[in-house]
Amino acid sequence: MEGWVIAIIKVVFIWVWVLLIATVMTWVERRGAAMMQDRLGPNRAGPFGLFQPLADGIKLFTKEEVLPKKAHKVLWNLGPLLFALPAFSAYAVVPFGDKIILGGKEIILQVSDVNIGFLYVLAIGSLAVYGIVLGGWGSNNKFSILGGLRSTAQLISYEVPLGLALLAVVFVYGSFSLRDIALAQQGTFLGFLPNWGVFKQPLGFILYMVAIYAEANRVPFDLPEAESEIVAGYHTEYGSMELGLYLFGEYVNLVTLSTLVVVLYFGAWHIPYIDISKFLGPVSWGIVSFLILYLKVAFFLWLFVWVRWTIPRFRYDQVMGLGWKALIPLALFNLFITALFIQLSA
Amino acid sequence: MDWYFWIFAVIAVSAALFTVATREALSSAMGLLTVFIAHAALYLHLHAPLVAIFQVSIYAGAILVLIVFVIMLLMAPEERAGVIQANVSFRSFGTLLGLCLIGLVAVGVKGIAVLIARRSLPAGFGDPSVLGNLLFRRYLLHFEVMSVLLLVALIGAIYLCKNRAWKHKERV
Amino acid sequence: MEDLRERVEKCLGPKGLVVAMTECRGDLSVEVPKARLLDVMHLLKDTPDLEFDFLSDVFGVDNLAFYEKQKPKKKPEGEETEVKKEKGPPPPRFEVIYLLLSLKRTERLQVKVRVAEDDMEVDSVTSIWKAATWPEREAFDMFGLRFKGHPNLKRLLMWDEFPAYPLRKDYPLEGRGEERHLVYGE
Amino acid sequence: MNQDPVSQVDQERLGELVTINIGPSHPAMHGTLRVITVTDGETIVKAEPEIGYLHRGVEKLGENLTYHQFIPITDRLNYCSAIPNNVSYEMAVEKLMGIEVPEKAQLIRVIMMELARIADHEVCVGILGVDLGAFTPFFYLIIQREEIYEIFEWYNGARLTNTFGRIGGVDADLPDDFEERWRELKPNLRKANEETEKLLTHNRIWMDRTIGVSAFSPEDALNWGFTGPCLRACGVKRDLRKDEPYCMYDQFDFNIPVGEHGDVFDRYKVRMIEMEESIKIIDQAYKLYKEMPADAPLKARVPKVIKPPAGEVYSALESPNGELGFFVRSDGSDKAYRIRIRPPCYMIYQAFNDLVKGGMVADLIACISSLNVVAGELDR
Repeated sequence: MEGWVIAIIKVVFIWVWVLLIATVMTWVERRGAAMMQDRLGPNRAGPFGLFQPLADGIKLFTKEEVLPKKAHKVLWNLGPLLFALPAFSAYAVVPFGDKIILGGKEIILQVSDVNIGFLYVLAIGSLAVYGIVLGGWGSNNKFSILGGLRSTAQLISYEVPLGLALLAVVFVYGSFSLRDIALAQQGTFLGFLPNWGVFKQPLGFILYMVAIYAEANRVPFDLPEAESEIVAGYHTEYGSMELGLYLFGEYVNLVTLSTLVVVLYFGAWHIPYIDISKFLGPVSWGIVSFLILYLKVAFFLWLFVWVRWTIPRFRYDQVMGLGWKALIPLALFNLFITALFIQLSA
Repeated sequence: MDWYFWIFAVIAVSAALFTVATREALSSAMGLLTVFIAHAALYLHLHAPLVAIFQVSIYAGAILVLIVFVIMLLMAPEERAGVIQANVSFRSFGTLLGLCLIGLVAVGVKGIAVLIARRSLPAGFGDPSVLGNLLFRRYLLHFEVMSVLLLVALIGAIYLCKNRAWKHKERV
Repeated sequence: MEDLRERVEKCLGPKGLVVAMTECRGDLSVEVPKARLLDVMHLLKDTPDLEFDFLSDVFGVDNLAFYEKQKPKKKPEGEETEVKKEKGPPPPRFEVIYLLLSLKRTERLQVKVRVAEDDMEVDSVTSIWKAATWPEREAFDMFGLRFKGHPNLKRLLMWDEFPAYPLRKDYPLEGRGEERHLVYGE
Repeated sequence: MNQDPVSQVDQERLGELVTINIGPSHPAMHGTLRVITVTDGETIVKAEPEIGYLHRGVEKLGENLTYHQFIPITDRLNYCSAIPNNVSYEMAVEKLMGIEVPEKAQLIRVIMMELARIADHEVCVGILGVDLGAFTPFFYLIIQREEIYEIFEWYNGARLTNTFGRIGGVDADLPDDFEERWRELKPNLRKANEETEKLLTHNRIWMDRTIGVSAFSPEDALNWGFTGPCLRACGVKRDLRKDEPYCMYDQFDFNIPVGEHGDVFDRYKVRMIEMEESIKIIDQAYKLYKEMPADAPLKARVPKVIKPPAGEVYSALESPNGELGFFVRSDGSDKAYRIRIRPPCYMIYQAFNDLVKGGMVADLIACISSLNVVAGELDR
């Protein structure tokens, strides 16, 4: 029974936390964009416009829902739900800290440490496409369908290099458990480099970074919603909280993907050369590890914003070309090299 | 009472019925998606998480997405699968296939008693490494034959599509 | 180098393609017979001395009110009748003006054709310059001039069902001209 | 005539083609443009521009307003840069009346027109970036455009629709602190351009998106009546400021940038360089302006009521988009008998189908932005 209680507390905690980050992200995105573009950005609601996401949320909730006349009612409503759901459930296996000892009981900071957590993330990620497809189809709008089509093709194409890049990480650390991988990144190798995924899998890291931008529909891969071409793509017809779910799901996705980058490639809660856990008590270490992890996550979230406001968008065929002609061969090559290394060093 | 099993079994069966009964192609695909996910849940229940994950990521995440892609590519939203269902040759062929399936299941039911008997799981059941060992050691030949088969299918598909694409280019 | 006027005269004159030639503030304009418009254009484009290879614009003019306004107004009342008697048949109502440009010499030339109200068909120059595509459509839209051989002669600025030709001089400024039965049948 | 664009294309492929109606209300359409696009997947089979949504009958207005009354109407042609429209119209009437415009007025016109050119190019390049997904350069440029508008506003009170100048010259001298303002503005303009170049020109994605997209050969371009930056991008060195100098442009030293392939990238590049050249021209013009005596006339002697003698003239200048010409026919009264405006982007936009055919929907957007189609000018 106690295990259940702890699990539920963890689930609630991480959901609230991720929601909080995603909310703040919407603010960071707008303020960051403003900063880069020599303007002010939202600055009316609360200090520095910090309550802007709240105001936006209230606005979205209270707006009228408009169902297009020719839309498919069920699919239309299912779309945003299916988009947001995978984004939220992926966090079930992603660690958010090392561990904490409370009342003599060791609690790992992860909802569930299953030994196939890694594959679970991939599987859940591959389901996110349905939300977009249903939204695009259900709207019964040509622009929406184009957006849906683009997104389907894009997500299928980029899931392959994503999976292959991740597989190489599994080769290196020999486990499907995200926690094992995170723990294995402590210390150094070759004497001076931190034992992080990014140093062991530099090519894989680049591939993974490119692929997650495509998976998250972010610039330069935001073709499914490229506003200058297909109005707003799959969510052209949506308004009110259904649109809110799409937009919000996207930010939750960003948080999940960024956390994965940190856990897999950037040493999770480890700091290079120093093992802080020795200096801290079991409780404070739990909190500190959590903070370190999310400090790193914050950087990658910022990177998303940074990239978005810096570079232009690809064209559809260029996205496909990059995926199939560059990323997949490179990912296979990376996998091969990794396997060779492991075989030779074993 | 194994309520977990029954919940998902009922979901799976009713979703499967919906899949064949509905007249809208995309709704049908969504029914299939539900079947896959219910199956995955059942696999989890059977202590085979790896199979469950594969069920989701391969069937739901890849194959069904492609089916949906094709539906979106080829059909206007108003168009319903009804056109296909009304086709007599499709219908008769479908009936034939259905009968074959029922026959197969009937044959399989004979051995169900053996499966149903409770046994302890073999060591490392559902573990990725065990599965890998099986695939790449014991069933290596089957595995490779399978991959060659898929390769042939792939090349065939590309050939067919390319031919069509070239024809188009000449006309444009 | 000869004067542009002389060169145009030399090129078109012997073939009888010049109806009139006027000059205003250095802008030379040559009026040519409507029936032989395409010959003229080919000549102007291909003659080595002229090489008007760029079509700048094509547009129509409605002369309905022009000649009336030009009439000397200070004449005593008695003479007015005389003026009316002198007037021959009224000049054709419409003009189409082509603005040509020679890129090599940076010279401009206006070519005019007069179009009578009862025969609104002019040869399209789209076969020589594609630049005439929309301007000719607009002239059709605004004046009802029909261009023979135009690939897609339909209304450009007004909607397809619009019944009148708004740039004609008898299209009133106030109210809805097309509702005042100023409908020009196709 | 069959109105359905799909059936015009290819009856055989009817089932495979989709007609997408881009515009008149679409985020990428500048103003009220509409393109009826027939696509095969995302490849454009046919793109038919449909115009007239902003038609206000400017030419008809010109026939029914007095010569001076028409100047504010010309503001509404290319509303991104109203000043060249005004000047072009004024030049046409001046030509018709045989008026010599005083040099000082000409210099003020040059300075203002070049500022307007910079403003126009900045909008065009910025919007091109926005349409290709690069949002940030737009802001760098639009801020500078705002500064230019400040100068306009401070010159004659209007920001967008300037109603600049009068027939026969200009109505007001440059205010005294123009030099100061210009000295402040110049480095900012250059900096904004530099930053834009840094963000875009050598960006791999930008290059992929623009190089070779909607390329046009010089022969085709001339045949279709291209002028301005779009023609120069094709490699034709033609600029009315050099070829048929007006407003003392023959006294300034400036280069005409020329592209090579006539694609979106070249158009972008030509516009970027032209901005720099415009800055140079303004510097030179201001230098000449300062050498003029302070009491030099700003306006030729023009009668109060303008009644040009009967006749007809065509006068054109190099507006930011290309050759902007006014044909004015006078019957001797105080109103023009016929005014015909030759808008540059009208000629360019009619070749749209040829420009984008075979490309993708995303290329169509890039193309339309790079042509700088301004609906006010297009529909008149």
